[in-house]
Amino acid sequence: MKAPAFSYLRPRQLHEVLKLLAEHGDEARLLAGGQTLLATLNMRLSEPALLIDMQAVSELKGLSIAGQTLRIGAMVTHTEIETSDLVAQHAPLLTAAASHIAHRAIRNMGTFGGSIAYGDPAAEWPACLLALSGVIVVRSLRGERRIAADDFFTGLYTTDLAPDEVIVACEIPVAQANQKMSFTELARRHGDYAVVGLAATATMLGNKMSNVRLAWIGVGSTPMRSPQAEQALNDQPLNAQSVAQAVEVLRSEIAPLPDLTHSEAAKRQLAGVLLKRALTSWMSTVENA
Amino acid sequence: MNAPESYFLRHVEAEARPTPVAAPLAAPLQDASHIGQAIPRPNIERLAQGRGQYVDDLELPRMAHVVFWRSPVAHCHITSIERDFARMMPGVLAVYDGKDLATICKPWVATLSHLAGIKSAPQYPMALDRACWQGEPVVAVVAKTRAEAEDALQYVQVTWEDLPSAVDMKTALHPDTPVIHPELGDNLCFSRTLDTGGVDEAFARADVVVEATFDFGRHTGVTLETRCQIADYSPASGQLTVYHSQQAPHMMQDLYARQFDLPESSVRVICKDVGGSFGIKVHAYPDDFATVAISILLKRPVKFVADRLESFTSDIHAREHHIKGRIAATSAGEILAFEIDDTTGIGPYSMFPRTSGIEGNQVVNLTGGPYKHKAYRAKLNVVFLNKTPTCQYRGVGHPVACAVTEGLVDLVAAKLGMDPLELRKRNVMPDDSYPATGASGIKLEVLSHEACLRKMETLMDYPALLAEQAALRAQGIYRGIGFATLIELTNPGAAFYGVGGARISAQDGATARLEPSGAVTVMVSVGEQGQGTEAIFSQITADAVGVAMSQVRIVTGDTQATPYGGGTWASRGAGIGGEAVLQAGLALRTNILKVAGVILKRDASTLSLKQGAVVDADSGEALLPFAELGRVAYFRPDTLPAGFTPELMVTRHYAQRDYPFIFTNGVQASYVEVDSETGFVKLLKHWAVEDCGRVINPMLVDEQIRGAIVQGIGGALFEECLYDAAGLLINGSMADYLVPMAGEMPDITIAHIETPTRSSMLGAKGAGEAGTAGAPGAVVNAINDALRPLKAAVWSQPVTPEKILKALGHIP
Amino acid sequence: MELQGRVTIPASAEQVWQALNDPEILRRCIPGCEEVQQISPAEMHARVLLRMGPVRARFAGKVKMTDIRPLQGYTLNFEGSGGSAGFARGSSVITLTTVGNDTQLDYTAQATVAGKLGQIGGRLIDASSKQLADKFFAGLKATLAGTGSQAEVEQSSWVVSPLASSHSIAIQGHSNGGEFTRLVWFFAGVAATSIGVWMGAHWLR
Amino acid sequence: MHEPMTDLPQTQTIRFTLNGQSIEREVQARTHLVDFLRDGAELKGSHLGCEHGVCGACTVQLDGQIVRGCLVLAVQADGRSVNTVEGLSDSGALAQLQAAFIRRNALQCGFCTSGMLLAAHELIEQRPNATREEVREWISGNYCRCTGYQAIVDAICDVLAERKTAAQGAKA
Repeated sequence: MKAPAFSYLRPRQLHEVLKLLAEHGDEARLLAGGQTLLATLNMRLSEPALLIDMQAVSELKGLSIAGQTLRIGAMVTHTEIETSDLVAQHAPLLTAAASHIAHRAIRNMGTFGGSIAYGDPAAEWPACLLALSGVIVVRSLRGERRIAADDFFTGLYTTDLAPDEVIVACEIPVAQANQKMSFTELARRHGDYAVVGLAATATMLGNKMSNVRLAWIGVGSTPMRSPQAEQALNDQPLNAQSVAQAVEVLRSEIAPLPDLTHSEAAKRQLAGVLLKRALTSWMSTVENA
Repeated sequence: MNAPESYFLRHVEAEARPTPVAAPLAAPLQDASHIGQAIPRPNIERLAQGRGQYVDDLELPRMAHVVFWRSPVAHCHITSIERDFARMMPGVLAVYDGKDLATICKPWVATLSHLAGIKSAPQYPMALDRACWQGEPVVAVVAKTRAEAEDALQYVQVTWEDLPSAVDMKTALHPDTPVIHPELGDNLCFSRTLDTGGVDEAFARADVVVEATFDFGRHTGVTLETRCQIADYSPASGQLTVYHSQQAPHMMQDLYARQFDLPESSVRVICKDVGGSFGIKVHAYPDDFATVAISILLKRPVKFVADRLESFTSDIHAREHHIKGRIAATSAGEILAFEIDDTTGIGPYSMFPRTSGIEGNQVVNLTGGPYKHKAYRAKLNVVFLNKTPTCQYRGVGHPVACAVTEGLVDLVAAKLGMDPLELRKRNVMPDDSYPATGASGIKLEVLSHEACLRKMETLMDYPALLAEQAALRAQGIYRGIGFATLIELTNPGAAFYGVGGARISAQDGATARLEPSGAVTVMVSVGEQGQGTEAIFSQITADAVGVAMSQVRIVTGDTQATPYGGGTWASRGAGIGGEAVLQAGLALRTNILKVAGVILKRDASTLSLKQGAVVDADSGEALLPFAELGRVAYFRPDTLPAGFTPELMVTRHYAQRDYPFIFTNGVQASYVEVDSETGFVKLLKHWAVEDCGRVINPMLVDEQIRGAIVQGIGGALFEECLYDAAGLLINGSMADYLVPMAGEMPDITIAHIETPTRSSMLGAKGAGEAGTAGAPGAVVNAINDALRPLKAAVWSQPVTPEKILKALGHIP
Repeated sequence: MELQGRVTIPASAEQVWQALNDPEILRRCIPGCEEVQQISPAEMHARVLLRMGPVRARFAGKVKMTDIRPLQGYTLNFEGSGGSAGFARGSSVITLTTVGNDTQLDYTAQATVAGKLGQIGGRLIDASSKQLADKFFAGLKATLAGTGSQAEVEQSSWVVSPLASSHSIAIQGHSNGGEFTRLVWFFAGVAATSIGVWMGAHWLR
Repeated sequence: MHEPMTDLPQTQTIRFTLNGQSIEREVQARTHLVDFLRDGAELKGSHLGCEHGVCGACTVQLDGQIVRGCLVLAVQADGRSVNTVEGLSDSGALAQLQAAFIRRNALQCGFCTSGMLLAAHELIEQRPNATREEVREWISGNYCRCTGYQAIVDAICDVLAERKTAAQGAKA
């Protein structure tokens, strides 16, 4: 399986990337970590005329804290996030999710921005960004846009990103002391795409939950939330009844897409179990608090 | 040959590794210092440095690369092939269709005369006007580089008309299902019934009768190195050399000679390093013949390396069975009878040359194999489908027969409320009852079921495990223990293929030569695929001749350099090849002693050989190093008496003739935890007690068993070739066809009972497949043991979370 | 693979019927459609560029209308080749019913994607085909309603999403291969391509 | 089936450090790193098992980190540093692991071994305290059909233990 012939450029400046993209349009393809694109090219499922490699663009790199915001450059690799103390401190959900992403050799190349740009419904980062109320910062020759994760994933592998736009970074509000976070997923084999996964966050006021965000992996055709289940939990005390109630609401709310070996019904069951387990894991810590 | 009784003790139980106790070998091997030792393989440093030589690592002058346009659908009539655009692409040397290749390669029909009534249709290197499965080669594009060939492949335009297809084995014989080869009359490739008599009576008088239906998914081997070869035909000499990733080089030599009408002596098959085979690389594939044909037509070397996607649709598949099983027993726990009705779906053709009938035939032969019941009835239908052809893959029917047998035994145990281990103890053939004949008619030389079960009980500390299981169940944690007792067919005689007319050698040979330097070179017809064949041949040679392993070099995998033989399959390498090496080594020892006697002017009987030197038989005093003996024999024969000629190169052959097969036996146990909310299964631990006769290298045997067990677990939990209703493979990539990875696999503890076979002096039986044979049965039984208190059961492999959730009633 | 769906279009059956027979409107509503040529009243040639994530595949093929029932519906049969990517075949039955001032459009579709794409990603045929169907009919709806914002198109694909269940049932229901080697072509197209991305994306990220 | 829409060249000259030696070659942009290593640099130790990034047989080091060699283009390595199993064998970096692999018979056919060794090497460098479970998890991206993994896990755990002992010895 050998890729079709194409040209390759490695600009050093973001504006060069934007110019090339505007100039070549859909004939050009952005190369971030390449862990999806290159497999697709090896299989000749795409024949771009030009690859624009962004590895040399320093504006797209680095993790930083600005005020109450954690900024993740588009070209930051999965491994950088996995091993970052900054992330562990300010977005522990990401640290928890990182080790579920494929395998080390892929995490060393694959990038946060690349993962967000594809919006794979089975991938970890898009769901985490949803759960964390993240914002995607995109740039084009026309200027900069900031898009809430809630508005970004518009369909199966389709996002709000315009053809001439490039993701430069994602911004995440830093974790608060009274914020609960949980990442769980079920995969047949370690590192496989999840059958079902859940990235959940909530703010605890005493024993009451608020601002509950449940972001699901492998359920819809996009990374998606379950507003009704969230609603069932907001302003509720965290206890067995509220959990059971939320699980019931969730199972009637979602209509998961089947995969090769798991039916809609099975995924519905599994999603309920994940929600129960995530919330239960919070209970102990709350009671102890 | 049959070795004298005095060589053997029976059932000497192994203690823990590394050195199981076995019957001592006879003089001059009684003080063997290599056989039986866990010695690391001497020849793998190069593999550990990435310096092996796999076929794709080889480059020959003027070498071209071939890629194939394969049928994208299950069954179609090829209406036109447009090649001109592809021909004009850069680097392209030729574009061929099936008719081009058929002009120089004869078609084949894969049947065996001892599989009564088996039928198939003529098959060609590439489809002529009809493709019968998704992945059948139709057009070949040859170019100077692989990338150029793939570039041109995109410009090959094939038009076709879909033909109705047969894709479901359960309906393949229905009158409304299209017949794939009308000239054959129906889609039945092979069928067999077996009835010992007394079955109905047994079921009538039984206190308990249990029935279950067992399903097994289609598997494929997924060797990490895909199938590959370089065919190099020299028009000047008429010599065809094929560098092949293959298990049976002499078989391929014979087939290439016959299909292309070449003299056998003009065909040379070379197998260097092989990146995994497991039965996938013991067959003759259409694209093998196509690659050779193209080399002949182009008069230059041609390399074919299957890419991973085409591997999934062109490598053989196996194991797709649907079996209704019944078992009858008394309330005292005596098993009275087994009955099975097996349907298995193969491809549109029986696979060349071993046929696709053998696997189902094995299921019939092996079901109920470990037990002493007398009544048995079996029915088998092997049906053609428009899916990838199936054939022998590691375990060949064993994993299916074992899972059905052991599943039924566990169901009886549950119904009787009897401990499943106890039930097995009461019903296995007693260790002192051999030689014996199984209910299916199989001849069993000598087995050790009772000893293996006893050892398993202590190895896994069964009582403690039961206590833990009970305690955890009280907490709502569902763990299960599953057993699988098994027999494995190894060391086949001619019964397997030769008597059926397949030109596959049942005999293997070894040629041992003392080099002037004192080193020993042994050329063996059984090759290395990673099992450690060459390592154990070195061990055997070292002991047989009396030389250090470091002084032994093994040569395999070249039809022009080694004796003729069958190769590596049916767990025959150690048992058949090893015995040939042993006999050649002993013969060389005798000849060395003769030469030594002459040089030293002593009676050879007062001499012995140790550590590469001739020594005094009594004192052990070193008298003559091999290097000195070699110098005299090769360079100063003038100093030897007239009429005496040193014969320092000898060849010996061995074929197992005492029985159709030499069976091994063993028992496996699995300990699992089932998440009753998600249906996910965690493998906690796995045990195997194996009796493969003489253990030549315990470390290598254990690693064979572990690897085989994990391959078996793959089938039990993960692996299945999924097809849609149109006969199209929908998970044909490494991401979607789930092979076991390190994260989910358990640690595996292995112990041995050693009951050497008397059919050879070495006493070794095979060990390559028993792990795969027993693991699925043990794991599925463990899962069902965990599910039993929840009143759920799953008998369909692979056991997925979906199936468990259904069984638990969580989902419809 | 079997799909079904329903869209209610704020237009008369006449208008909808006209639209369904107008190559230009079809071209506008079919995602990625580059060209539609009317060959005969009942046959069109079409070329579609299917784009999903990093995957691009150009499908060229024929669409044939059969069982034409003016103002009530027809059957669309398609076969199209995506070159080395794969081959898609199928059919879709479209039925129109007048409901007050609106027209209710029901569709069912059956599909097979042959070749590489089908092999590497059976997983998402349903989801992607359905999304494309949703987009097409939402686009049709938007066109006839005189509005056509992306948002609305996306919206409607969610409206139909509870149908996911019907797919899985339909898949399990399959028995006879011949019957199911069919699909309305653009479903197959997007199915085909999206699979590739899914394949690439889901294990690599 | 498509004609390039750009007149940009489809080959270019790359310079990078390969196993410690600087190398300069003209390559097609489409050539992935392992094809370049095997054909362009005549290093056959990195193997191709799937070419879609799943099996791990093609694992090589890029700037000291393991990557899937079939999912990196040779042109991406321009100006960077690449190590293969051959280089890391000659430098002795893998010696301890190789010895343990051979002692434990942690390879059979050997096709996965190059990638497995490189993955293991990054583990013992990055996670000196890894547990047996973490070792299993770490190598779960490298496919081996022969061994059943246990011997590989044992070999890696041996090396982790040896290095711990050595480290403690150094402290004392």
